[in-house]
Amino acid sequence: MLLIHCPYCREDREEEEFSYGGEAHIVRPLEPEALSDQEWGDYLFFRKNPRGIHHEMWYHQTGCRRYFYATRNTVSYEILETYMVGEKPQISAAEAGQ
Amino acid sequence: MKKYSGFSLFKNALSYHENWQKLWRSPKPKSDYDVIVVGGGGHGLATAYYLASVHGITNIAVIEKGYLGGGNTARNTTIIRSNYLWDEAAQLYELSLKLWEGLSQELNYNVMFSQRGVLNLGHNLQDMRDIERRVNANRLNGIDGEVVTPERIKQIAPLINISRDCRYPILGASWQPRGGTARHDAVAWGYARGADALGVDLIQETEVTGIRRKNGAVVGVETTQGFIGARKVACVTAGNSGVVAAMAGLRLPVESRPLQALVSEPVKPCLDTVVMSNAVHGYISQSDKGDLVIGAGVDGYNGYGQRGSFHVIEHTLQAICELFPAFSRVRMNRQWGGVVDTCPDACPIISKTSVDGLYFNCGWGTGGFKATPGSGYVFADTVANDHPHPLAAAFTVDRFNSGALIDEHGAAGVAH
Amino acid sequence: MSSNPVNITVDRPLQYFHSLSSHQTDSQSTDIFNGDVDFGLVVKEAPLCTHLNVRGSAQDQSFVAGISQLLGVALPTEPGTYHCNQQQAIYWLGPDEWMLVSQTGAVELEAALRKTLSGHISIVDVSGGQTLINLRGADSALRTLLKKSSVYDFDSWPQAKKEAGRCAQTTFAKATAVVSNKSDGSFDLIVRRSFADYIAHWLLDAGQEFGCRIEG
Amino acid sequence: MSQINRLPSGARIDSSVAVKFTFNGKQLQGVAGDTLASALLANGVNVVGRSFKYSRPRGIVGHGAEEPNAIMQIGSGAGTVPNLKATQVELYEGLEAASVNGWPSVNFDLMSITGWFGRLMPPGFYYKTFMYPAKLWMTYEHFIRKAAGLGSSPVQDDPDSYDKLNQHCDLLVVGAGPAGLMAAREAARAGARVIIADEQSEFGGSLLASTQRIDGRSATGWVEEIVAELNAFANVQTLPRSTVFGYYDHNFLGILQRRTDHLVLRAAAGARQRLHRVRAKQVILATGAFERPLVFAHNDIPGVMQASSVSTYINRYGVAPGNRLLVFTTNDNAYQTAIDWHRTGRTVVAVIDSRAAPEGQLVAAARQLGIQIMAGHGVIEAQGGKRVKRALVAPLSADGSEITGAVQRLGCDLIACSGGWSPAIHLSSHTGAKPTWDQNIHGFRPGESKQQERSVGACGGSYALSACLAEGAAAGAEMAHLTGHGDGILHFPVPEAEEVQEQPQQALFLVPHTKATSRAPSQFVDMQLDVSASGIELAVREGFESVEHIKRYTAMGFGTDQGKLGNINGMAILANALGQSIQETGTTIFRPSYTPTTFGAIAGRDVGDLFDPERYTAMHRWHQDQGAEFEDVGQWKRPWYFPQSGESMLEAVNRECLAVRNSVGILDASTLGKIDIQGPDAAEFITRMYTNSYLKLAPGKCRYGVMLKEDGMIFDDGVCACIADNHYLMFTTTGGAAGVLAWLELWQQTEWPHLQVYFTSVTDHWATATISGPNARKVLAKVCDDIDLANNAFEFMDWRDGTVAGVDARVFRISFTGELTYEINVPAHYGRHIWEALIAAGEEFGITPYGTETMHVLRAEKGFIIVGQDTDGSMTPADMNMDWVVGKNKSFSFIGKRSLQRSDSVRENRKQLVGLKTVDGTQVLPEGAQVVFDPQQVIPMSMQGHVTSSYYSANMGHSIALAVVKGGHSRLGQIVHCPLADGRTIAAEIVSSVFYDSKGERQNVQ
Repeated sequence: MLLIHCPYCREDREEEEFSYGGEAHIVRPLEPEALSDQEWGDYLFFRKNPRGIHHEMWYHQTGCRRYFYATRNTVSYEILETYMVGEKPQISAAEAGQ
Repeated sequence: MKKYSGFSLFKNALSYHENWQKLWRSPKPKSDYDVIVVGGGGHGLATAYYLASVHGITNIAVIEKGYLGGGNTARNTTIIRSNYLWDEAAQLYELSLKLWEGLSQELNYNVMFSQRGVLNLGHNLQDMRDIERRVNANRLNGIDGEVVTPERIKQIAPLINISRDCRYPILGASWQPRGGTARHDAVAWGYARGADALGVDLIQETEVTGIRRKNGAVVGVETTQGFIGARKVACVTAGNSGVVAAMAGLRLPVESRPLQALVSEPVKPCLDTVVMSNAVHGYISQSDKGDLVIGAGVDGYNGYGQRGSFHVIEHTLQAICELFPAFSRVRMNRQWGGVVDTCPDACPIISKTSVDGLYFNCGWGTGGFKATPGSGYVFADTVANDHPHPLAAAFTVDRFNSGALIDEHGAAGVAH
Repeated sequence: MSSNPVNITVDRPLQYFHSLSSHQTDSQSTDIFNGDVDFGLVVKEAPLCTHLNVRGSAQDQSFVAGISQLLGVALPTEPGTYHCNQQQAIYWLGPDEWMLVSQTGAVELEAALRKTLSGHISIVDVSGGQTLINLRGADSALRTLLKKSSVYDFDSWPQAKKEAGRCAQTTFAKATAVVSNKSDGSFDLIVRRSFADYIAHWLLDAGQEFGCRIEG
Repeated sequence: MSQINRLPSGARIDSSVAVKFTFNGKQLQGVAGDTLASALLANGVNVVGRSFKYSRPRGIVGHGAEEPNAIMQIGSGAGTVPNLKATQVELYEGLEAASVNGWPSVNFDLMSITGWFGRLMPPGFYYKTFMYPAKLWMTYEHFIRKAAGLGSSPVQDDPDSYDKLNQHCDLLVVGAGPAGLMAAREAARAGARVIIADEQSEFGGSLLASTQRIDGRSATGWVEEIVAELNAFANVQTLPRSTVFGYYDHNFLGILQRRTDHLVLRAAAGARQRLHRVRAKQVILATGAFERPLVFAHNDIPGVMQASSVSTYINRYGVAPGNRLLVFTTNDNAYQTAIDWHRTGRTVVAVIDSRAAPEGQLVAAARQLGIQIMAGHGVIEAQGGKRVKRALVAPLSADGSEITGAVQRLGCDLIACSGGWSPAIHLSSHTGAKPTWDQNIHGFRPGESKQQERSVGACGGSYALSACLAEGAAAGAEMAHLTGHGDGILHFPVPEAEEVQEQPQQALFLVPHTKATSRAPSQFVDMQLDVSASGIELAVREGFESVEHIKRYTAMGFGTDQGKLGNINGMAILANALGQSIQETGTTIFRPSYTPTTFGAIAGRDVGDLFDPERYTAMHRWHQDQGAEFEDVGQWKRPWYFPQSGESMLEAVNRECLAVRNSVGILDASTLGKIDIQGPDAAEFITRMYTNSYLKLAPGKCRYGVMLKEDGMIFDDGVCACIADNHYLMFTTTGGAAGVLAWLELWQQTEWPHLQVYFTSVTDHWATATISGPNARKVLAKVCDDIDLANNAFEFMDWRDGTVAGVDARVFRISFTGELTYEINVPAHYGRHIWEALIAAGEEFGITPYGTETMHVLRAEKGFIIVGQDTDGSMTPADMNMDWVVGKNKSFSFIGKRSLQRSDSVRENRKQLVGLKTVDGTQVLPEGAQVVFDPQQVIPMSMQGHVTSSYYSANMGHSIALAVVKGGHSRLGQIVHCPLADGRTIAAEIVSSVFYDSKGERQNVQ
């Protein structure tokens, strides 16, 4: 049961208030039509799914209705940071020794 | 392999059970195999068993990082059914169900496959449309099934609440009498014993740490016991498929999610079938030991922790108490979680890869246990012939590029 | 457009629950419940108010100042706070979103705001879609009720002042609510209209151990 | 039977208050303060149950959560509860208890399987047999199931209610023994918000049965004082009868509080149990330790008990559960039991100590009392039937592994055993902390913390009372400091407790027998599941090596006690059989629940009517008053149809359908999702989300749009209206509203934050009355005089502001029925007013309220799809014959567009939406019927599609259906077949999906 710090509400809030948004920082291709089926399929469905540090999106559904990002360890579930859209993570898999 | 029977039990009792044969050897790995199966769960062991028994390939190692059958095989709720919506899925699961029906005898190991039937409940009009559609498709695919009324449901599961007065009343269900449950550990142990007897090396407590390739083809695996050569490597590592794929530089369209389950304390027989509900989200059966075995939905986030969030358990038990108000005073004895590979279309990937000699069988989501025999059978065929088995042909990873998904979410909701 | 006419029946969301109550559990249970049953809870639905959802940039000084000047209440830019005066209260909902609950008519207020504010803003009348209800009672009963209903830690809030306090949009039973504390020790809830029956039912049920009454 | 084992006094009972209860139908009497177990022991009850597998008679072993045998069915009827441990059931007047196994009775059990027969049932025997003939398995299984299970589930609905509190605290202290009490007090004094919970009826833990003194006072006196102090703190919540059952991520813990179970079977009012969902900043685990049993032959005979339990029964409950006590120990602690027993005046036969030369302080005290001590000996077998009669005692080698001399028989009726202590590390294991074996305490200590927690006192491996007090105090101060309270330093003296000098214990996990383990009488490790030492060794012989395999093969630790007593001995026996250390072997992972937790309490208040919110429209009560039948659509209750008296559903729907086509009907459409969209980039944004363009949509105009997911499949649909420049109102499907709003926010916030646009849900704000039919305009005209309703002034797909029945309204001229339709939106407070006004205005036209079923029929006549019914997540707009809604020339590649070009999306032979007209028009195809081309083919048939919507159309005079059929758009006119489960095969012709008014002229009524 996660306790998630909402960077907009600036407090720790219970998991029940949020919904998960999947892998973060996937940028939509600017010219989808220029991509092959394979490249488009990669964008649509293929995810990093790491065992360890994961940058992911959360939606504060019953709170401030903001999407934001979290850096979370998918094994320990520890949330190392949360940050707003437009910001960069401070912690990456490499820095966390992974 | 010494055969098990009532007689062998009697004979061994005379000698105080001091002379039973080991279920499997505990071999040191050889330097080289024809096929290495990565992952010693039910699917991996079944793959090895059918490679040996059907395809005559016996120079095989199964490499397991923990103990045999210790992953999702040990953590699921043991439901077996084949009443899937789409032809491709239904035919694969039906092959599996047919194999289940003879599995104890095939393996000479009682996997306690218990055909006590499966009810999939409908709580709203769209549920009922979907149930009709699925049952009609099943029947035309040669799979048993019927749509039953609340009154018939009550006969099958007398403690269920069919009142029209509740929040989401039960409007009907699909009923597959041939579905049921099996003893999960026994499936892994039975396949392991069978494979071992055919010469397969079962290597436990050994983790694969890399997949060695040369000129675009696989040559073996790095393990915590050193390099082991192989002409073919078949990966069946549910929950960790993405991690293993990454060792070969591949990505998969899977996400690993926690999936939770729980059991009650043992109680006297009170539920003689499997009851599943997607709309209120819970499913339940009673084991031979008397435990009510209850499964929850997949947790909302990626996780390899074999733990999920408590509110999922709460929601599941709300659903169970709605369906069976009498169970409210029964108590939860144990809860746990597994890690499932979820695919975008809730169907598995049984596929060759861009690396020659490397194969993946993954993405079973919540539907893995019931598929164990069929999955092993078609995957063994695919690996042996380097060509998809006809029933596996629709499950290649290419479908995520072409768009030919087999969307079991759409009508079947959660495809447990 | 005409203003709201007379002789028109107006349904308040909790209307059908006004004057309903759940009775305090019988005297025998007082022992059972460690004597924490000694005061009733009162749920009171505020008369119809104007509810405007206001969006804009907290970084835009003209927006912040414009609202403050027009309403006589500073726009709360600190997360989870609200400011109020006699006429209205304005609640922080998100970094660029506020809920304005006012005694002024919706059409009038929206027009005034639109006149005052410029740039990328949004003002949406949601008066019909929600209602404000006040919960009062013994502190321990109130807090127990809130703990039953929401995962949020209301005990972490400092005592509200007359003109400002804390608020949080959060889960409330299986619905959502904007909860705020008031200087008199009571709490306000803003809930969605379609969930109002459910919330009323919930409050009566969860508040039963203290005796809970809904007033119009 | 009278209370033959009751002593004159006990610390926590009131002998003057008699409490009557029944056990297996027999009237018995206990006293206030008893547990069911202490009362049974007081009454001299030996056999309390039968074992799971072999039906062996079993007695009470322990005094708390660890009890494996005394499993009871409490009460009867709707309130009955299965599987409660007698040691945890507080006695109340009229309590009914019954053993869960044993037929016809526990004292005479026909199922009892002993000796030879039992030998046919080694671990895993069922995997090896019952296979032939295959068809008999279900019969075998029937009998296996009948024999299994403990108590019985109630069969009536639970009459009780449960609730939950969401708690937040700085510090949660689990366990109110000496360490926990001190921790809570220190943290409370520092000002931290503290919750302290203990599973027992009162705080004190082991101190409640202790004869030790603290600060010169009796232990119970000291407890009373500190509990009073804790209760006085405003920042402390004390929770007795509250079990912390699970420790979850991010310091979330579950506590089950039993509020009424100690008083009545069914709570008269209020919640029976309460679940506390606690989010704690810091956690102190002070859960104590379990005494380890000793594993010797027939150690399961009633009368073999835990030494500490015997002391507890004497000291706390005033019960001496026998007459002639033999103590068997590997450590000094159990000498206290001998001393306690001696004090009762009953006989201590001897203390059997496996150690060669015990010399501790308690040993000396016992010796002084004249108690016989047999050092270097062990009890190798208990004998007796339903009660211990004697023990076989033999000298042991120094390491306890071999018998070194002659066996003696010692008569006794009670054997109190102590094999040392095992810390209760369950909660720390829930967090994933890996326990570590400590050779000094011969037990597993909690592993390295994964959460903000610390174990103190006995559960951390510190058993001395003084150490527990000191550790608790220090941890309380320190953890309070971590949460911002106090300086972390102790400011109060730690109470002084007498130190007892002890000698090291001996590790003895399996007491040898004169026969090999495989041939010796069963030496039980896990009593509840009848797992013996020989069973573990057998599993190893069969090739199992992992502790998890052993657990699964033998079922060790799977019981309702979760192996609290047996596990460590089992691991050690396994390690020995494998020839490796206990640390190498490891332990199994403990999982929640620590003790079983009531389903109803976990479900809480969210059952029955409150299981899920019912969402109502503003007109809901009117519909109810009219006797509408309702349909669940998501959480909404929507009127399904409005039957008049005596009408069947079909009759009602036919009537409603005809009324709309012939005059006018009225529908409550309030549930449709509505999103207000404002901002300079609103049009651009909306155009990216829908398949068609909104860049040129003028104020006052509406447009129908389809939304795709990025995979190209239809996700939602609805009308979007331009309200003003940069201001739009988007309608979504009823079920899709929340999902669409989150979808819009996702793209705006994370992908295109530079697009200036805001979204606000207004679903609840607007109530919508839809009037539809040729007379719709006439009805509206009666209540609206400020909108020019003329056909060319207020055109199809226009909207207008106006006043309807005196209320500000927004009226849309859009149509889902094909008839002239006005959707009248007003703020929901006026919903019922407007509805009633329209009903009144329409009276002269016979205005007919209609529900979702009629809406479905009418739209199907027009071939309009319902997302989620005619689509299933695998349908593109082209599949739905809706290419017209896809903007081919939009400059931006709208969401989902690229996917429409994938090889599978452009494949021929995709399933496509068509109409089906049954050859026999009276036959209505069932929705969900499968479509085949050749009905004669053998199974498995080649299925070509399925029926998505199907109705009898009163307007057409025949049935109509929508279906998706492979290549359907090029198959018009072909006959297809639907083979049904009832044996019928219905033939139908593929026709256009538009059955009615294909030119769309009806809505142009002047």
